[in-house]
Order: sequence, then structure tokens, then C-alpha cells
Amino acid sequence: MEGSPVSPGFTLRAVTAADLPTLLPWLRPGAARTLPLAEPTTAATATTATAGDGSAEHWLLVETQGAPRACLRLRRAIGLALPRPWYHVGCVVHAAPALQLQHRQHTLLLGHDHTGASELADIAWQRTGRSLAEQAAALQALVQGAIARIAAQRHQYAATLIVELPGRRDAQGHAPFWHGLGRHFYAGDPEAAAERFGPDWRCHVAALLPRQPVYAAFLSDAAQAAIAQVDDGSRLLLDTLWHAGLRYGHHITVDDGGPVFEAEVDALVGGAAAPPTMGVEGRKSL
Amino acid sequence: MEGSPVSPGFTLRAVTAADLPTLLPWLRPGAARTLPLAEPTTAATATTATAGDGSAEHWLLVETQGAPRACLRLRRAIGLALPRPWYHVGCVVHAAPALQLQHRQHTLLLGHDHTGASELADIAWQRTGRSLAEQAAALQALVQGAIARIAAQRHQYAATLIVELPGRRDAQGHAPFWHGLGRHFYAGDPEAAAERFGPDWRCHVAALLPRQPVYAAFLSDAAQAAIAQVDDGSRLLLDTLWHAGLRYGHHITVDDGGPVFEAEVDALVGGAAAPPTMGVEGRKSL
Amino acid sequence: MLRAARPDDLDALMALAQARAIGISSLPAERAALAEQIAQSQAAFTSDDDASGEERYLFVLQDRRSGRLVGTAGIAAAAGFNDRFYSYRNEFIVQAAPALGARNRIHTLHLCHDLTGVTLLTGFHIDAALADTLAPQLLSRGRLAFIGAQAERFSDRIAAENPGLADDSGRCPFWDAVGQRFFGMAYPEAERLTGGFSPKGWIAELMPQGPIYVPLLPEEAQWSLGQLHPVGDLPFSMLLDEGLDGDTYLNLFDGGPTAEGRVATLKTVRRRRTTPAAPGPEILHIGPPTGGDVPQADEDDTAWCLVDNGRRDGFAALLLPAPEPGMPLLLSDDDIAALGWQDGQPLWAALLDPLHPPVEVDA
Amino acid sequence: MLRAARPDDLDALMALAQARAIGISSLPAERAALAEQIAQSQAAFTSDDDASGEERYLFVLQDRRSGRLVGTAGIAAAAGFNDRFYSYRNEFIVQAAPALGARNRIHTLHLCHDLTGVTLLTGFHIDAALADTLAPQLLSRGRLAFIGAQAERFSDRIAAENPGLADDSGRCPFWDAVGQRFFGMAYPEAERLTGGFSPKGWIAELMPQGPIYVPLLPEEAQWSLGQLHPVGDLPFSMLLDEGLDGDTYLNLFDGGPTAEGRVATLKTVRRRRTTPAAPGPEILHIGPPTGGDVPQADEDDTAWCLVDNGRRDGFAALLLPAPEPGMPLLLSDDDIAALGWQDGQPLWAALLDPLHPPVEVDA
Repeated sequence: MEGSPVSPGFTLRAVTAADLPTLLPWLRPGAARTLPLAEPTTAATATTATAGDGSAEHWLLVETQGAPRACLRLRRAIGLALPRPWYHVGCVVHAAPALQLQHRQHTLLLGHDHTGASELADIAWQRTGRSLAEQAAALQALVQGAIARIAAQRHQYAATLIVELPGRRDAQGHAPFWHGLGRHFYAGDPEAAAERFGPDWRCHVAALLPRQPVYAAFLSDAAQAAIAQVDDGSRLLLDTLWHAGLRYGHHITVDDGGPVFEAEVDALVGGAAAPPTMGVEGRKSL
Repeated sequence: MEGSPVSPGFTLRAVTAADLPTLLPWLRPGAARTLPLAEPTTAATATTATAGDGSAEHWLLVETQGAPRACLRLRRAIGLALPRPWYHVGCVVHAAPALQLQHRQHTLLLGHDHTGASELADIAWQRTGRSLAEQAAALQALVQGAIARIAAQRHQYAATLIVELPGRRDAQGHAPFWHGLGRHFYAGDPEAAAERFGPDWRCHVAALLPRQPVYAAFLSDAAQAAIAQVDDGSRLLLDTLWHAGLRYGHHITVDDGGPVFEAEVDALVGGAAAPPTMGVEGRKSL
Repeated sequence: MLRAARPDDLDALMALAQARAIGISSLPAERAALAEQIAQSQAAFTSDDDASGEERYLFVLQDRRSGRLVGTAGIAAAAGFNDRFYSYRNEFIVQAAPALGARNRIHTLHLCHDLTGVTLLTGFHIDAALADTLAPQLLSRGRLAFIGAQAERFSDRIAAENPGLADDSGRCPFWDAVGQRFFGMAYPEAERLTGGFSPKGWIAELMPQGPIYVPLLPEEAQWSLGQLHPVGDLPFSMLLDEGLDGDTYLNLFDGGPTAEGRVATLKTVRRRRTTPAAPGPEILHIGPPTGGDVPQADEDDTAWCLVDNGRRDGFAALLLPAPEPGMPLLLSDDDIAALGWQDGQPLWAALLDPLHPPVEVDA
Repeated sequence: MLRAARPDDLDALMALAQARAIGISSLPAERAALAEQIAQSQAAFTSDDDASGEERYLFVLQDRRSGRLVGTAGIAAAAGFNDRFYSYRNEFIVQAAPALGARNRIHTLHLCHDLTGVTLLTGFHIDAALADTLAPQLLSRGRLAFIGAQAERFSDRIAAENPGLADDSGRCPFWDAVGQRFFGMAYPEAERLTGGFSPKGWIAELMPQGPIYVPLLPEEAQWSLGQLHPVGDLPFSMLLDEGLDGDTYLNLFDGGPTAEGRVATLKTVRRRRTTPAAPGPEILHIGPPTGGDVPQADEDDTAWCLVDNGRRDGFAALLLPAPEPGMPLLLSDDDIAALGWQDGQPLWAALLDPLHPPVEVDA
């Protein structure tokens, strides 16, 4: 697949083996590190009607003046082979009118709400030696390039596009959200598990996590404060995605509690912008 | 409060007692039918920091050539005095790899996720004797007028604006969604309860509804098919809201299962369109 | 002797309520409320009405020699009468992630009202000086004999709430970890608001409706689950000995254990059977001054039995030396008067275990 | 007599497995699998190893006169050994909406593995001609006597799954309303996949994890909850009579009742005690040809007792006429041989209730 120009000066193209030495150092621990298989890796018995014509995943980069600046994985439909978990952040109000008491509580409910959505994953970029402006330009070119790629093959992608943003972590790379919640249900080291199993480790660990709604009030203050918060180092990414039209939709990742940004693909690509005829529960039809 | 011009030919103004004979026949059974109190009706002990300077609710209409055409209630922050329930429509995947079985299931979780949001409620319009085009123009003027009103007093409104759309009902006014779910937990007649208690009846009946996630698979086919579906008679409203930028966010009403449309207020009003600095779980700060 | 409380017990009960020496008191400290409770109890013991579940029975333990009241305990016919009676139930969920080679046994607390309608043992209070005698046995097991005798007025299940860990300053690890977060008030305040135990329906509306995941609680709170406040040791241990299960249910407020079981399987109810009786030649009972007619635990090898007259109106129970096999129970004049017994009337007896049992009696 | 299955019982057990006349069979229909099960049982009865919970004991009921096998039943030492054992637990939630004047008692089913590790009674199969004799008592209660005798090899709780409503065509209202929706397959197919009862952990992964709200189920399915398939009537009624609770747990697949209780409270275990025995002057046992040495229910007023030798290796149990009070149990030569008894060895006896009881024996 040959490169295509995106923002002025940037070209989007598929990652090749030759790029790996440049790209791998950019990736977060636990990110996927290998080139996608030529054939869909998903499939299985799932009802993935739209999968089949083309690759389930593309690893793309943008380069300028021949040098890669940022990369991401574009996935057509996630969670089909291995269900991927998120927490939905809900709200319940407990009221005792007789006592004039009313308390609003956040709840976290484990689920697979975004199953079947398309995804931009493992967004990474060159930071060292680049000004913030240069980084922002590269990220914007990358995200817009990926959206353009989706627009060009609209039928291969789902109605919704999501991006998981890195949640808050301390200097040692530990996530207070995990420390306050996940740790109590899986005693192993999450960073080690992520290294070993790659991004799928969250699918595996979900089997150990609470299946009934968890009241956020039972989490430590630090864990509560980290719900849907983006890590400092990803502020630029949040900004880029927000300006591209993606928004937080009250889902977070199960490991570091980072927010999941989402958007209607049609709204992003400026394509078939017509309201749904009657049905609006889009997940049903997938 | 005097009227303000909105779309060409339409004026938005507050409903007065003199308008009631015209407006009341437009309203759905169970809609609020009285003029808002001058003072906030909410308040109570809830942490409604922003409430207090102005009315909690405005009943607005658009008129053209001196004749009212459509009306709605604009509420600043809902669910504070009496928690309002919705179901969040989630998704879980049950997988038994050993059997090569995988099933995607919808779940309904009762909650108060939109507590504190602003709302456009009881949207009603003159249908008799008006062409669809006329109705559409009136609705568009009404919704845009309400959004402009919010923009003009931005600080009085919440970050999110919601609209509950009427769910599917049969010719007798019965909702298959209620028949498949709510009826099993409250034996009374929902229409009679709505007439008697007004819109608050849903807040009362929520105390009887399931508090743990309900698998949609246990509902009748008709009830499942009605999840997040808009009643035929409200197709025009769905269209208007969609074009105004509101979207279904996987919440439905507890009585007829109609979808709740939502939007970021800032995105609608074109106001302070800056990404969140760090925190993105907006409900926290309310 | 154990008998129903009477209006003229008011002063003595006031004194007991204020002493709160050993055990769990559910007696109101206000005189008028206490008088009302006695009246309510008297109606429960004597009314001809069918049982509604609303009855509350109040017993007193009286030293026959001195006439002094030395203990009290109660029964509520149906827990949560007219409303739900909430508890937490301990549950354990095992989840496994084969890919990670991990397996997890998760302790959760489940808000339930399983015990609604169950007969509830309330209060248990005895003069501290009698703690090591058989007097607590009479107070605790005599009340169970009454339930066995009047089974049609009670549920087939009984339960008893027991105080959890809380210090005098009102610090309660369980409350601080759970209730505090949902009530937004300290334990003493909540206790005042609700009158202590047995939270009402509307209170539970404030509590989390789904399971509470215990691993998320602070360690001190986890450790306090099902832990008994020392004041409850004596009554709780006797209920466990009767066969109640103390591991399943917890109090919603302080996390104390709520013992629960079937009436038919209680030791006293199983052992209780009609016994022939006859006037005896003399007064048989010996005992130290403090214990009155209640024998000290380590006094001798006498086998004792709990004797009751099976009545509702006029209920009385005593501890008497167990008769030899095949022999009738011998009653002194004082016993006869206490039991309101006449020759030819039935009596019931249930053998007590020796306090330091050489062998298990009920093999 | 009731005894452990032996390899040479294979043919007779094959015949029983294929007959499936009355009761619940968990015997495999394949000869090799059955032989394996007998071998496994023999190891459980005879091995010197400490109990691991994996043991499965298989009993046969043998007509002493004809030598014919007329029944079989089994025990699994720990339900769900090495994995979770899933059930539904009945729960009732009361919710109220005071503003609407409405109040609701909601029945829910709760996926749980409360019974993991509990000793499980498996299978129960008896020759249809013996249904009205005391033979089923020997088969059912003799197995409980074994558990009482070998308590250290079993859990202190036992449970028994009982078949729910399903017709021969495989229509099962409960499965159709619940399992079908989550498995996407018909009942017979699921049963084949899982080998019948006792769903394994990975199967439960497909089932709803939260409570099932019963009011949402079709009426036929609601009505079938906890309903017993007629083939289970006989064994189930004896377990209820023993004191097991049949109202709390349901089978995950067909909604049949899973009886559950504490070993210590079982009627047979409570009544079972050592009894003096002596060789008798003659063979005492009478009975019709069909019943062999097993008496007919309506035969006479003889009080019968269940006698066992308390052994693991060489376990045997018989029904014998109860001795008069104070008298030893009289044993015929045949009894002595069946029990492997020698003078001076202990025997245990538990009185059976008369089949048409004039009074409650265990008051």
C-alpha cells in the first residue's frame, strides 16, 4: 500500500519491518509490537458480517521529509474474537426523602459496550527532539489521515470509532486507578502481564474483575480522582482527538481508567450524514 | 420576558396562561400542563451549585404570524429534587471458547446517569392543518431558539443537554417496551399514573424496577424491538434534533423505551469549544 | 425464674436499662417508653387475639430468693414487621482467568431482606455477677423454650442481631467504610437517627443496592466483618451452641454477626419434652447468695434441666436438677408456686449440657 | 442389603442403567465408562489415601435372597471438585414505591456456587416393583448412614440435584426460557454437551451473571421453577423427610430443585447410634418374593431400623426389625454374613419412621 499525502508536508503509509527500529521505542509498554498479519486475525465464529474483505488491522505512520513522526493501528471491528472490557461510568442517586438525604454516586459497570466498533489504537509519536508544535502537527496529520482512510473505505468500518486514551500513571508507571480497583482482584503485576500478553491482557484479566456495578465511593481517593483522566504525557493526544471531533462517552479502560473517546464515523468523515431511519440502538445491528 | 426572533418568520417567547387552550391539546398524555413556578421548584438539599439565579424551567413557544406553532420546556438541571431514572443500554459478550460459543447480549441498567443535565422536554407542536414542511420549520425554529436561549445564558446551563424522545406505542397508546418490562414490576396502568403524577411518575415507579442489569434477551420480542425506537409520530422530532447535533447516547426512558438524545452544550452553541483541560468525567463536578 | 415482664417490674427494668452491664440491651432508657414496652409485652403474653407478627415479648429473670430482677431479654415475633428487615449476606464468588493462570475467591456482601418475618431475639442483659453461673442459660434457653412451646405464634426461623465492633467514641470500622460513604454521617448520629439496630426500609434506600466487594474495603473494615463486640460474647456463644449459624448474615450498620437458624433444630427445642413431675420432700436448690437459686457453674456435678410450664399467659421457666432416668421431676413448694403447677398438669424439661462436658450428650 | 459396587456388578448395573425405571440415574450407558466408575468407586471405598474430595462412591442394593441387584445410588465427596459447582439460588426482593402506593415482592434467581465442595448425592435408581416397599429407604438412608459413619471424608453439608420438568422430546420450559437464550441450543443438545447435571465452570460463563428477574420469564417457565420431574418424587421425598431444604437452590439447566442441608441434622444421622447385637435363634425376615428380604410397607406393624457396620472398606447396611428397648439387636446367620459382623464388633442402628406413622417418633 503506497503512501498518501495528508496535511501539508505529511505522508501516511503502512508501517514496514524497516520502520520498527524507529517506532518501537515510541510505544507504551504493553502496546502491540508486531506487524499485522496479512489476513484478518479476528474472524472466529463471531457474527462479523462486514469483516472479510481486507485487513482487520492496519499499522499506519505519518512521515515528513522521509522521517516517521507518529503511528497508530487502525482496526475495523474490535472485540469480536476476544471480548474487550471497559467500565461504563454511570450515576445513581440514593435518596431518603424522610431524612432529606440525597447522595449522587458514580458506578462502574464492566461490559463490552464498544464491541464491534472501529478503533485507532496504540497512537505513538516521536517526542524527543521535537517541539510541541511539531508533535501536534504530526498527531493531527496522523489522526486526520486515519479518518481519511476510513472515509475512503467507509463500508469496511463500523458506525462508531473509538480511541482509548492512556490513563493517569505515576513516575514509576503505576496507575492509581489500577491500584485502587484492579489490584484487589488480580494480584499479578499489570505491567508484566501487559508485556507478556500485549493488549489482550485486559481481555483476560476481565474474567477476574467485578461483574456487578462497583460504587466508585469504595475506591481510594486517588483511584476515584483518576477515573477518565488522561495521563499528563497524552495531553496533546487528547487535544488532537477532541479537535478531530471525538468525545468522552462515559467509558474508561479497565487498567488505568483512561477515558475512551468516541465518535460517529459518519460525522467524522462528513459522509452519509443522514439521521437513522427509525432504529437508533446501533449496536443491535452489528 | 419578551419574544425574540429565531428562524425567519418565527418568534420565540414564554408561554402565558392565554396560550394554554392552544397548547394543551398538543401535549402527550402525562406531559406537564401547568406554567412553571416563578421560583425554582427544585432546590431541596441537593448540591445544585448553579441553581438559584433565575428560573429552573422555562416553557417556551415559537409563533409565526401571531399563532403558536410549537412549544417545549427548557430545564436547567434535571433530577436534583427527584432523581430521574433511565436505562443505560450496555453490551456484554458471553464467550465459552471451549465450545466456540460467543453471544452478544444487551443489558439494561437502571441509573440516573443524566442527573444534573439540562433538558428540552415535552416538545409538542401543531400538527393538524399543517404540512410536514410547516411542522418541520416550526420544530427547527423551536429547537434552535431554545439552543440560542441557552447560549445567551450559558452559565445557567449544564455541560450536557438531553431530550427524551417518545418511544414506540401502538394505536391504543400502549408501549410494547413497558408491556415487556415495566408491567412485570408495577401492575398499575402507566398511562393513568402518568396522568395523575405527570412526568414525575417515572421517578416514582423507578423504585419498583430492577436495580441490577436486566438482559434484554428476557424481554418479549416486541419489547426488545422497541428499545431506543422512536414512535412513528415523532419521526420529525428525531430528524430535527439530529440535525441540530443531538445524538443517541445509549440511554432510554423507563416507560416506553424511547431514546434519550444528548449533546455537549458547548458544541451545540458554538461557544467555548475548548477541550477539557484534564478531567473529562463531567458528571463528577456537578 | 424466667417469666414475663409485669408493670411492677418497671423500676427494676429501668435500673437494668441504665446499667447495661453485660450483654445487649434493647431497652429504652426513657421511663415512658419502657412502660409502653412492658404493656405491649403483657398484651402479647395474654391477648386472645391471633398472632399478627407485631407482638414483642419481654422476659425478666428474677432471683427467687431475693425477688430481685437480675436479667432481661425479649422476642419480636416477626423481624421487620410491616416493613423489610435488612441484612448483609456473605457471599463468595470464584472467578478464574485461565489465560493468566489466576483464580480468585471474592468475598461480597449482599444487601438482602432474607430475614424479614423471622422471629427475632432482642436484647439480652444480665447482672454481671451472674455471668459465670447457669443464670444466662436460663435467660437464653428459657426464651427458646417459650418459642418452642408457642410455635404457632412464631416463625419457624429465628435470628438474633449481635453488636459489631465499635468503640465508645463511636468509631466503627465497618460503618466508616460503608455506611459513612452513603449516609454522609458518623455512626453515633446514624444510630440515634434509627434507634440502633434493625434499619428500616427507607434507610436501606441509601445503601448500595448491588454487592459490596469486600476486597475494596479498608483492611480494618474487612477484618471487622462478622466480628462480635465483647459485650455480645455471652449471648452469642449460647446461640451458637443452640445450633444457630453465625456466619451468614451481618448487621447493615456495624457489620456484627446476625445469628440465624431453624427453630426445630435448636438444641433446647429438640431436647424439650413433657416430663412427669411430683411434689418433692424438700427444697433442693442450693446456690451462692449472688446467684440466688441459680447454681454456680463449677459447683458440683449435678445435671440440670430447663423446666417450663408451656403456657403463654403465665409462662415460667426454672432450672432444676435433672431427675434420674425413669423418675419424675421433683418440685419444691417454691418450684410449684413459680411454675403455677398443679398435680396432673404437664411440664416440659430440656436437659442442659454440663458446663465442662466430659462427653457430648447429644451424640 | 446395601453395599459398595464391585467389578462383578457390571452386567447387572448395565441392565439397571438401561432400564432407568424409577429414579434418577447418573450411570453412564457405555460399558467401559461404567466399569471405570465402578473402579473409581472401589478405590474410594478401599484406598488408604486421605480423602481429596475427588472420591465418588457407588452403592448397590442387593436382594439377599435372590442375589439380584435391585437398585443403585452414589455419592460424590465434593461437588464441583476442582471447579465451581453452580446453582441458582431463589431470592426475593421487596421494593416499594410509596408515592404510587405500590409494593412488590420480586422473585430473582441468583447464579451462585454456594454448593461448591458440598457432598453430593448422585443418582438413585430402584427396581419399579420395589417402589412401595422399604427398599428405597434402605437405599436412600443407608447412603446417609455411610456419610454419617465416614464424616471425616465428607463435607458437613450435603446436596442432591433433582430432575426438573422436561418431556421426552427434550422440551424443558426452564431451559427454553433461560439456557436457550444464552446457549443458543436446545436442551438435549446442551445436556449431551455437558453430560447432564452439574454444569462446569465454563458453561456458567455463558449464563447471565446478574440476577434473573423471574417475572420476565414466560409463565410456563415461572411455574416450572423448583418443580420436580415425577421420576424424582421418590428419592426427593425421602431427602425432604431427612430434613433437607428443597426450596433454596435450583438446577441451572432445568430449574429442578436441589435439596441441601447439614449432615448433622439429617434424621438418619441424628438417630444413628451404636447398638448391642447378638446372634439370633433363627432367620427373622419375612417378605414377599418381589421384595426379597425387604419388607413390604403395609405388611405389619414391625418397627424397622437401619443397621450398618460403620466401615468404609466392606460397608454394608440392612433393614432389621428394631429390638425392644434394652434388648440387643438379634442377627441371623445371613445378617451376620451380610454385615461381616463378629461378636464384640460395634454396629449402628437408626430407627425408621413407620410408613403410616401413628405419632411423630422424633418429637
